[in-house]
Amino acid sequence: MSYEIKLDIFEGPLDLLLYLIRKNEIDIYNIPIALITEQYLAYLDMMRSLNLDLAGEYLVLAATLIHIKSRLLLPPAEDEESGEEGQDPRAELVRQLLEYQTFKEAALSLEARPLLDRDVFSRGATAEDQAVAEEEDEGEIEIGVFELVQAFRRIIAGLDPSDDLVIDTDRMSLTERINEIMERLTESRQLTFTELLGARTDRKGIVYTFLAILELMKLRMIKAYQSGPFGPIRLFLAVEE
Amino acid sequence: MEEKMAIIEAIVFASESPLTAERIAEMIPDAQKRDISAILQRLVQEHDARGGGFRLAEVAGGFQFRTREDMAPWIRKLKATRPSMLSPAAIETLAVVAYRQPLVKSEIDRIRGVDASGALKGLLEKKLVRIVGRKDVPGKPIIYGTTRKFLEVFNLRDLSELPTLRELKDLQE
Amino acid sequence: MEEKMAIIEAIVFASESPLTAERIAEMIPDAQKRDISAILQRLVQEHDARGGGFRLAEVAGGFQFRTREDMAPWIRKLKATRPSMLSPAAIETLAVVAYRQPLVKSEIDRIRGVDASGALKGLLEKKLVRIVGRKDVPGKPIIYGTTRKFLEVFNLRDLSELPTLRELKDLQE
Repeated sequence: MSYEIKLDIFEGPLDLLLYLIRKNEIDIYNIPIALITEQYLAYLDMMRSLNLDLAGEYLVLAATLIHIKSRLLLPPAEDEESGEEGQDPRAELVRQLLEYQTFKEAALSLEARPLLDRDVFSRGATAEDQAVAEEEDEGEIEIGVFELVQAFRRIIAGLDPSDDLVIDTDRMSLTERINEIMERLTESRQLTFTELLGARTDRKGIVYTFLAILELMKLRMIKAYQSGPFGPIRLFLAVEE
Repeated sequence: MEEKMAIIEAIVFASESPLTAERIAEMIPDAQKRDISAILQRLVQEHDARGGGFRLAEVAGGFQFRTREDMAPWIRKLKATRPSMLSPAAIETLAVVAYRQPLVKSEIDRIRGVDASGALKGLLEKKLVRIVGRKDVPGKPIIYGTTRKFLEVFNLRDLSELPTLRELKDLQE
Repeated sequence: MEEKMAIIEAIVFASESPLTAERIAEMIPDAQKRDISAILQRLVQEHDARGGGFRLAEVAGGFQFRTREDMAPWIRKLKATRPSMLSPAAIETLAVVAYRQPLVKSEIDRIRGVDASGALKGLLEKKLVRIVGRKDVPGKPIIYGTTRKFLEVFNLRDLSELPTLRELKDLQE
């Protein structure tokens, strides 16, 4: 059966739907929903019977198809209150299919380009090139933030899980504030809490600044003094340079 | 050949990645970027006119010597190893990123109708896609875009060399 | 240029090591070793006559394209101005500093399981890591953090733009 060959090469429910439309030589702007839904569900059954992993998205689209089918069975909506001229219930699905089809076309045109190391080749690296590369440390690589977070994950994978390793954007915002405070204290030796706040008078700015100061005190990196209740809080580097 | 032209040719030839006129200008003290661009164009023409086994190609905003496309069957014989190919899911995902960048992952998922996590991770590891930043909306999702290596591998001068989505759509009618 | 000559030129150009006429003959079925040797000699002459930045050189019993000897000073400049890259040890150290800052060296050593002195020194020189301050405990250990340049190099507006471990994990699915 040609079915089996096709099954594992669908890139998702939209792909399967496009395949059925093409197979039945259907006009994409006028999809016979009953027919397509029936064939679509038959494919899902077959995939299940073959124990193929069925991504949840396939079921979501099945539900959408059934919903559209039921809406088409109802008499044309007389939505005079909303002023809408009873839109074709298939419209959104058609739009989605057309968009996906365009990107499938884009993928094909990308694939058809002359690819480096498949269709075109650059000069082979010579022994000299390799010598130069080795001189500057073993196998250096160019990196972006993705490589950085991957490296971090690799390292901590081997650590004691009880380590406090929760890293989220809030924590990094706090770190950002800590660095700023240390930079400013290194420049001016002492600062008051108000001076540190500067223009940051929003709630988030105040909270982060306060938390950053607590963290720095805990780390014994700064010292804080207050001349009396409600007096200005003065901050100093714990260790003078 | 004029000396300055030979120097530029040597530098481009020796480089492992495409070189821009700007970078070459940094290496040749008394040269203007404009002159270098003009010389590079003359070199492109000269090599095309020679009709040899390789040509000077304009890729990723720079210049690199590359074999002629029709020489591929012969080079493949030389290189015993098969190049690692991208899966259809990876190419689809790459196409969406290339045309819609900068974009967040949920947008890719929506267009393709499936979760793009695996494909996206593979493209990040292959350095064809990169993290560009975060979007300023609740949850601050990561924004993705294509890399310079994407242009190099797909033999593109820049992104504008890709056919437009409209052109691709017309192709289907 | 004659087709067979272009093919041979392409093969030699793409090869990573010098190629002999015998090796090339294996790749071109209907070619005689003698013809190939003759073509290689003609290619050598043609490139010498062009006087470009590179030539076809006969080395170690084979043929290879190489830059002209007198171009060496320029090639050295090219290699010297390569975009700076990081070793795996440096990336690991930088990752630990970026995500766990502010922290002391002993903490980096503990997390990485090896002494980070060398990597840390390199990162300080590249100005990706800086001394943030000292801790007021015995020994007054130095505390490290990332720099503004780190943000620039990684194209980040601020540290909260760094991807989190959760986000990375979400891509593994």
